Amino acid sequence: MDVSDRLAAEALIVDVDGFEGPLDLLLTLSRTQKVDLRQISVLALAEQYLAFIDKARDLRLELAADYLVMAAWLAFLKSRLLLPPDPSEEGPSGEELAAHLAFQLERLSAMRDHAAKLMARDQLGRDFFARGITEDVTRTRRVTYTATLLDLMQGYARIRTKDEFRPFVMDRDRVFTMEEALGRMRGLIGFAGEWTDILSYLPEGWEMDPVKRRSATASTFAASLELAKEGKIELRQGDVFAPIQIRKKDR
Amino acid sequence: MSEDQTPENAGEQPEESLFEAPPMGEQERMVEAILFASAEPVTVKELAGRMPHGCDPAEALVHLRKRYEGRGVTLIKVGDAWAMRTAPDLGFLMQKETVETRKLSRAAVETLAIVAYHQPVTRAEIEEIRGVSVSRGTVDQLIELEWIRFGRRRMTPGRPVTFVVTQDFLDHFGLESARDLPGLKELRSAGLLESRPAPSLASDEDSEDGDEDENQSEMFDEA
Amino acid sequence: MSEDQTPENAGEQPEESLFEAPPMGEQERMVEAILFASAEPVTVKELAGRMPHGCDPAEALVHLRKRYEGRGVTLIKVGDAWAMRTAPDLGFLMQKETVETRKLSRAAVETLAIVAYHQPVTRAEIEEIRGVSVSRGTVDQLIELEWIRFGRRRMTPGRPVTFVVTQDFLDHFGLESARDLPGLKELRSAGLLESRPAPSLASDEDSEDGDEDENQSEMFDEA
Repeated sequence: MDVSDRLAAEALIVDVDGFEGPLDLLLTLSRTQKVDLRQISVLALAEQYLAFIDKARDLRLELAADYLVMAAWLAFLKSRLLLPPDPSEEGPSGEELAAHLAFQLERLSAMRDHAAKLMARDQLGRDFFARGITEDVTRTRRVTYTATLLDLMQGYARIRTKDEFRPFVMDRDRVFTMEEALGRMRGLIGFAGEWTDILSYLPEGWEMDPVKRRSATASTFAASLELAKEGKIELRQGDVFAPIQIRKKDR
Repeated sequence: MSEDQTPENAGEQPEESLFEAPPMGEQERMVEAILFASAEPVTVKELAGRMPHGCDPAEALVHLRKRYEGRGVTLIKVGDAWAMRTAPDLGFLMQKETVETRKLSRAAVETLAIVAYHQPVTRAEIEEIRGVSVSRGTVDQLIELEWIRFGRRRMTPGRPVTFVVTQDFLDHFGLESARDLPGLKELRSAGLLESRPAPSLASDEDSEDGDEDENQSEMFDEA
Repeated sequence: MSEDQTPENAGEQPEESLFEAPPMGEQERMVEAILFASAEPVTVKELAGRMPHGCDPAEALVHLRKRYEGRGVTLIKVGDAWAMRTAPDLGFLMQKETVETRKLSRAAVETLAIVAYHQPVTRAEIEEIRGVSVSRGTVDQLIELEWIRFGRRRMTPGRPVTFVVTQDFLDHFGLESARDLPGLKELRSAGLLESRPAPSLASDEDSEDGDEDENQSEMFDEA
């Protein structure tokens, strides 16, 4: 390594942090060769780099691991480039490795140049401008609702199906259930020794209103059938539409 | 262009004499670019301040205004400032109407169905049939859709309003009249009504739409 | 206009059949108004969506572009969209409008250029080119600026994500497409955009190289 190389390396040693990695450092070092990157002497570059690393170590600068890895690799490359090729050795030749390094440097350099070209272009908001007063598109949203005849009919069917259960849930006040009739008749039947019209068993207040009367009649009739089945009463009807009579059945 | 500069003016603004003002075509371009990019209307004075010395933005504005006559964009004066705006007749392009189709809610469908089958029907009757109260929004929505409208007031205490379906309703659902709506029997035979006969009650759920009491008494009559 | 309408058509597509497309001069005005009103580039499809049925915005754009040639405001193409922008030579008038942009770091500028010229490119490839790891902040900054975005995953082991430049990037740098990047052709013919694999060493000299090799094989697959 000659004096000028050393001087160049010294000038660079000021701030290792200023480099963005070993490739960047190599690219900067390569500039001292003042040749096209395709003609660069990778051997000389490797030596420059190794000198730089040595110097940095002398100054006890902390070097990131990748700088040292690169140094090791370049030392290896250097040995390959200097020694005559060993035919028994496998892998790429020193020249191939050197060519790839040169390619990497050229590519990095090219990307730098083109990054600069890109940034030198006219830029929006700096050299050319968009409309200052934009008129926003007002978005009006109109919602239309759809329903088909089928929806309509199904909706109606749903309600009407619900209606069928209403007497049990909603209209209890006007329905005299069979359970109620049974309860009432079980209490009264003990006193019914003689044939009595079942209509006399209708609860109080259910005789006048036709709706209530019908409900109470039906449930009382049903209850009497139930009691007859249990063998508690006897049933008789003189004729079609004649009054139905019941009496207590004595065991 | 510089010929019309009077020496007095030149004396006041020394830069003027150093450079010739750009040709009017260029000045017009400048005014155009400034008005385009500016977030606010720009006064002539401000234009002059931003353009090279010796420019005559007032004249450039006259040319520019003429150039934009009848275009999609026009040059307008706002107070003593100038701005570019899209032509008023093209305002419709600045609106984007998105039509969204939604399915009518279940409450609305049911309310609509009740009006259709029972019209004229009061709100109280709708509530009685549905078994739940009808929200104002549901009725309003159906009125807005022009599927139901107010009918005659019922001649009962409180004279409640009734609802009936509209011609729009019939058109939308492809019906000649509300009487064409299928009855419950038809609904069932079409498989639209799940057959769920109430236990121990007579089978005539299909009794057409009378009121509830009638239905019940009918059922008992047949029992 | 409506005489030749068959009822069927009228029912199906009222807009299309009821009105003829406006004359081209009108369409040009419409495109002009829409582009003028928007700061963002507008695609032909969007234009067509906002203009009346039957319009041909692509043709209107050709006319409009010609009309604005050499004006203070010009019509430019950005990707598959169009925008109005002030002529770059008049930038000096716009100090007031200039937006101070955060200065990009050297790493960010280089990363941006690498994405633009090599896209789609993986993070490993960017690192291979720069010879240094890419910090998360750098990529985040470029994504935040909406100049780069994630592209498709590379179909190689590990399925790494790729980065590509955005329409905003093209818009910002006044590029019609990424093909118009300065010096792209030269870079390509010089072979500098190829991903050339490092000659692999027979033995693992150091473990760090192991990663490197993998990255390169990805680039290999691309080539």
